[in-house]
Parts: sequence; C-alpha cells; structure tokens
Amino acid sequence: MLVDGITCALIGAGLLFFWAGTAGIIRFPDTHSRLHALTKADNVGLGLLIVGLALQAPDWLTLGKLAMVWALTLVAAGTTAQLVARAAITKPAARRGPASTAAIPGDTVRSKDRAS
Amino acid sequence: MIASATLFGLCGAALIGLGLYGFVVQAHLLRRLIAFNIIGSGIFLLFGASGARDQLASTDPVAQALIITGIVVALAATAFGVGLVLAFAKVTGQTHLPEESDARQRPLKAGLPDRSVQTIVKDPAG
Amino acid sequence: MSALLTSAAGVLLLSLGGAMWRIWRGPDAADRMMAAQLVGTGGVGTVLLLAGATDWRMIDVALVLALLAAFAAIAFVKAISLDGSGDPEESDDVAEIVAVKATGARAADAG
Amino acid sequence: MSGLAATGFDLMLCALILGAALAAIAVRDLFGAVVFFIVYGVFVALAWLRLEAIDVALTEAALGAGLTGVLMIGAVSRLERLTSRDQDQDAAGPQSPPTSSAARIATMVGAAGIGGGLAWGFITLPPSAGLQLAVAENLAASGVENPVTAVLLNFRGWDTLLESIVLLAALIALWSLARDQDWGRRPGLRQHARPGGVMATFGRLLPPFGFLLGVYLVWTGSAQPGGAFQGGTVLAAVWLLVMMAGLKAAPRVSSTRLRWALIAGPLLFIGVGLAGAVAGTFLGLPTAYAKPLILTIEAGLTLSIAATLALLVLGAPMAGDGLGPDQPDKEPAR
Repeated sequence: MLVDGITCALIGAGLLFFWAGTAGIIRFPDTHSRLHALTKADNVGLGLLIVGLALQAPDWLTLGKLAMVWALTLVAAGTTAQLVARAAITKPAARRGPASTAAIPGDTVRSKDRAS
Repeated sequence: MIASATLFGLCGAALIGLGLYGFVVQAHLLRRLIAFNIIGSGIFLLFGASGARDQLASTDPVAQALIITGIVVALAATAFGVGLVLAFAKVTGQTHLPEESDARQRPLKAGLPDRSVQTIVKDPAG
Repeated sequence: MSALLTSAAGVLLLSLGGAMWRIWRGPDAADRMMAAQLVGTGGVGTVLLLAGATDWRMIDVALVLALLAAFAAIAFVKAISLDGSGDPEESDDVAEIVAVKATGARAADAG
Repeated sequence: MSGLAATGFDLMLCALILGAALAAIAVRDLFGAVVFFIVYGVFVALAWLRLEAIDVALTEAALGAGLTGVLMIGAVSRLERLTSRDQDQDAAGPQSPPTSSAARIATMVGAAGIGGGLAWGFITLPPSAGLQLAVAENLAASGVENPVTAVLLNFRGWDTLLESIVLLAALIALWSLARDQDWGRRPGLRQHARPGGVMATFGRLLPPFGFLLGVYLVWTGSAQPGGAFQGGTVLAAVWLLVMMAGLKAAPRVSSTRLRWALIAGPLLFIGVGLAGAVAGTFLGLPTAYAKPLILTIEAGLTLSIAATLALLVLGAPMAGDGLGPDQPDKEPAR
C-alpha cells in the first residue's frame, strides 16, 4: 500500500515535469530556451516516471529494461540537444528548414569547396 | 464503455478517407507519398481492429502477422517511391508531375527544359 | 492501480497536444524537430505507463522507441548541414559565430 | 473505473492520430509535414499497444520512429538541393494544389464517402471468432509459443518467404534508378561527421545496446512478442546510425559480402522449404525439429531484412553528393 502511494507520488511528479516541458515548448520565446524546456521533460520527467514504475516491476528483467530505457533516453536527449542547438546556431538557414540551405544559387558548389 | 477495437477501427476508416483526400489534392510528390502511407496505416488499423473485435484476448495472430509484413513492405515501397521522386527531380528539377502544373506554378528554372531533354536523351535512367 | 496508471497515461498523452501545436507553428525547423522529440519521449513514458497498467511485455516497445529517439534528430542536423550529409560540429567557425551571437546578434535575431 | 480511464485514453489517442494525419496533409511547410508524419508513427504504435498487438507495435515503433524519419528527412533535404529554391513555390508548399476548389470539395465528398462506407462496413461486420482458435489449437505443433511467430514462419511460411523476396525486389528496383556510370558505387550520400564529436560518439555508444536489443527481440520472438522483422528493423537502424555517424562507409552495391547478406534469409528459407518438400510438403516443418529450424530461418531472415531495409533507406548508388547529372564521375576522397 505504501509502495503504491510512493509510485503515485513519483508518477504525479513526473507528469508535472512533462506538463512543464510542454508549457515551456509552447510559451518560451526562442528556439534555445525551448530546447531547455524539452530536456527537463526528457531527463527528469521520464526519470521520475521510471523510478515510480520500477517500484511496481514484477521481476529483475523488467527492472533492468526500465533502467535501460532511462539510460537510452538520457543519452539520446543529451546528443539531440547538443546537435540541434549547435545546428540552430551555426546555420541561420535552419530558421526556415532544410529547404533553405540551398536557397542561394551556387551554394551547393561552395559547400563542396568548403567541405574538401 | 466503448471497446478499443471499435474506436480504432473507426479511426482507421477515417484515416483512409483523410489519406485519400490528401493523395488527390496534394501535388507535391513527397507529400503524396506521406498521404499514401497514411492510407496504408489506416487500412492496417481497420484490418487489425476487425481482427481484435471478437477476440478473447489480443488481436488475431494471423491479422498481426499479415500487418507486420504489410508495414515492412510499405516501407520498402515508400523507399522506392522516394528514389523515384529524387530521380524525377534530378532530371526535371520539379517536385510535381508536369500534368499537375497550373498557372500558379511557374517553371522552376529558365532553360531547364533544355537540360532535362538533353539528360533524358543522354541517359534515360537519369 | 491499473486504472490510475491508465489515467496517468491519458494525462501524459494530453500534454503531447501542446507539442503538436509547436510542430504546427514552427517557426524554425529546429522547433518542429524538438517538439517531435518531446512527443517521442512522451510516447516512451506513455508506453511504460500502459505496460504497468496492462502487460509488462509492452516494455520492449518503449526500449525500441528510446533507442531510436535520436535518429530523426540526427537525420535533421545532417539535412541542414552544408552538404546534407555532415555534422554541425564540423564547421570551424562555430566559436566565431557563437561570439557574434553573444555580442551583437540579439538585435539582428529579433528583427 | 478502469474502463472509463481506458476509453478516455483511447478517445484521446484517436484524436491525436487523426490530428497528426490531418496536420501532415494540411501543414504549409514540407518539413513540418514530415515531422507530423514521424509523430503520427509514434501515436499509431500506441494504438497497436491498446489493441494488444505488441508484435505490430514493435514493428511500427521501429519503422515509424527510426527508419521512416531518416528516409523522409533525407528525402526533403536532397529534394530541396536538387530543385531550384528561387521560387517561393515549395516554401508555399503543396498548398498550391492544382485542383480548383470545386474539385477539392468533390474530392472531399468522395473521400468522406469511402471512409464512411468503410466505417459502416466495419460496424456492421458480422461477429466472427477469426483464426485465433485455429492458431491456438495448433500452436503446440508449431515449435514456438508466440502465435504471431508461429503464423509468420510456420503456418503462413509462404507469405513470409515471398515477402522477403518482395523486399529484395524493391531494393533492386531502387538500385535500377542509378545512372549506368554510378553502378557499383556506394548507395546514398557520403556521410561524414567530426571525429570524436558528439555525433560520432553517439554512433559508437548506441550500437552495442541496439545490437543487444535487436538480437534479444529475435531470440525472445519464439515465446514472446518479437521476431525477425522487429529485430531486423532495429538492427537496420543501428547500422544506419553507424553509417550516418561517419564511422563506416556504406558498402558498394557490387560487394559480394553484401549480396550474400541480402539473399541469406530467402535462400535459407527456400533451402528449409525444399528439405521439407523431400520429406513431404514444401515449407512443411516437422514438429520435432520445428523450433531449431524456425530459429535458423529467423537468423538468416534477420540479417537479410536488416541489410535490405538499411540499404532501402540509403537510396540508389550515386557519385559524390548526388547533386545532379553534371557531377564528376570520380568519387570524392573523404
């Protein structure tokens, strides 16, 4: 009974972080602060959810899988945040989507020169 | 309470209609592929829900097996479709079929038709 | 417990509607991608809650989703790299761009 | 109480699925449409879970979250580079449909009619026990405990054999789009990343876990949800990640090892089927050896499905960055 209560509290807290992340991604003014909101939901929200569910896990295999889900999400969130943030800074073209990278005629040729 | 199978079956039927509309109305070839995929997954959902409606436990295993192969084949078809769209764009510089063009769609590049004709003559595989 | 977990899954699912709004609005491709990322993580959470509510075997789906969570984002940063197959960390002038951003680009950004 | 929560969840999920599909069709931005389509895949995977079709949910999650996203985003990027961007045409998107508003309304009515007809047919479908009982009765003779795997590899082995050949045919069709002078090159763009950077590190960190998960899904597939398709899709995604992170180049399409990997599954399947033909029926698996035979076929199929799907996502073989017919033929040294 006590365990169930703790589970409920942890899951409730996790949901709160998810809703905070959603609020942030709606309300925050620019790309990088929205990224901030996203990673909170990713890391903490899902983490609390997983700790809460781990208390209900029927066996060790399930527990291990829960831990692996969290580990994978942390790695993925960190990688994504880093890459997307940098891409959004270095490429002003990111403002309008992948579409606009080749917006300038001849841009592709230049990009080849730079890459080599 | 409404059974999940009923709800998702109706959802699948709606997806088929929605995808069909998008497939006809959209001119951009990539968006047509997306619409085509929505039709496909609507069919899978309708089929799976039909197989789940009168079941004791989970969805009918035969339906599940058919849907799994279907999903994988749909991805293969989509990948081939993407290849075709890219090859078409490489030859013509267009993302729409020529007969879909109207007054609102100007030719993309001046002088491009010449190049595309040459390309076609030179190498039909593009 | 099962009903509570299902309700929690519903509450989580509802929050993903907000992310959908951000995908619709954009304005940048990066914003859309991040919102999709949030839906991915929310999807993992929803699968876990459903697994706890009905059948723990469903947890494998969460594993698959979590494993592939970053794939779309990696494809995205490649797509907006210079030649469409690179890495945003490859360009050497990043430090310079960041410095410019930090000092004078706020005004330009707002405009 | 539980029923109420479940129905509420289902209703919300249906709304999100339909919303994502509608947005993927209606959003102005092409990249936005692709993102909505990726999100749609996540929601559909959840719907399969609610239908307790875990095997399907696994496949949908792996394809929707992994391969489809990579395929479609790559397609947008390459398409934009191939077509001129001077015009606002693509920025305005497909929103300039070639049809008049009258034609659109007619299409809408027609599509609604078809959707409505299907819905009506679904509701009035006479109740039927389906094939679940038939599968359950014969499950003991199939050699595996997961009914879906039993159907895929034993009861309906024909379907799966032909399906693996269809995948191969799709790959051959895709490769046939290459120009003659590109034949034998590597498929897709030349991928590269900063050595030791975040992307390359991720590309080293994730594959061991992905490989473990893929093999686990195949192995566990005989008793629990999972199998060659689910595991193969995960392995395909892992291989793609290694290539995208610039750690390993895609194999040349003329590579003999690659060719063997592609046909290993169908070949093993046909071989086992022929052995069965000698003993009695083509593809008939004797109960005593059914499990080892199924696992053998699945191992081969997993390899072939993983290789085929990854190559399908990469695209046709091409030179350089594949920008157009004017590219020099030599491969850039990277």
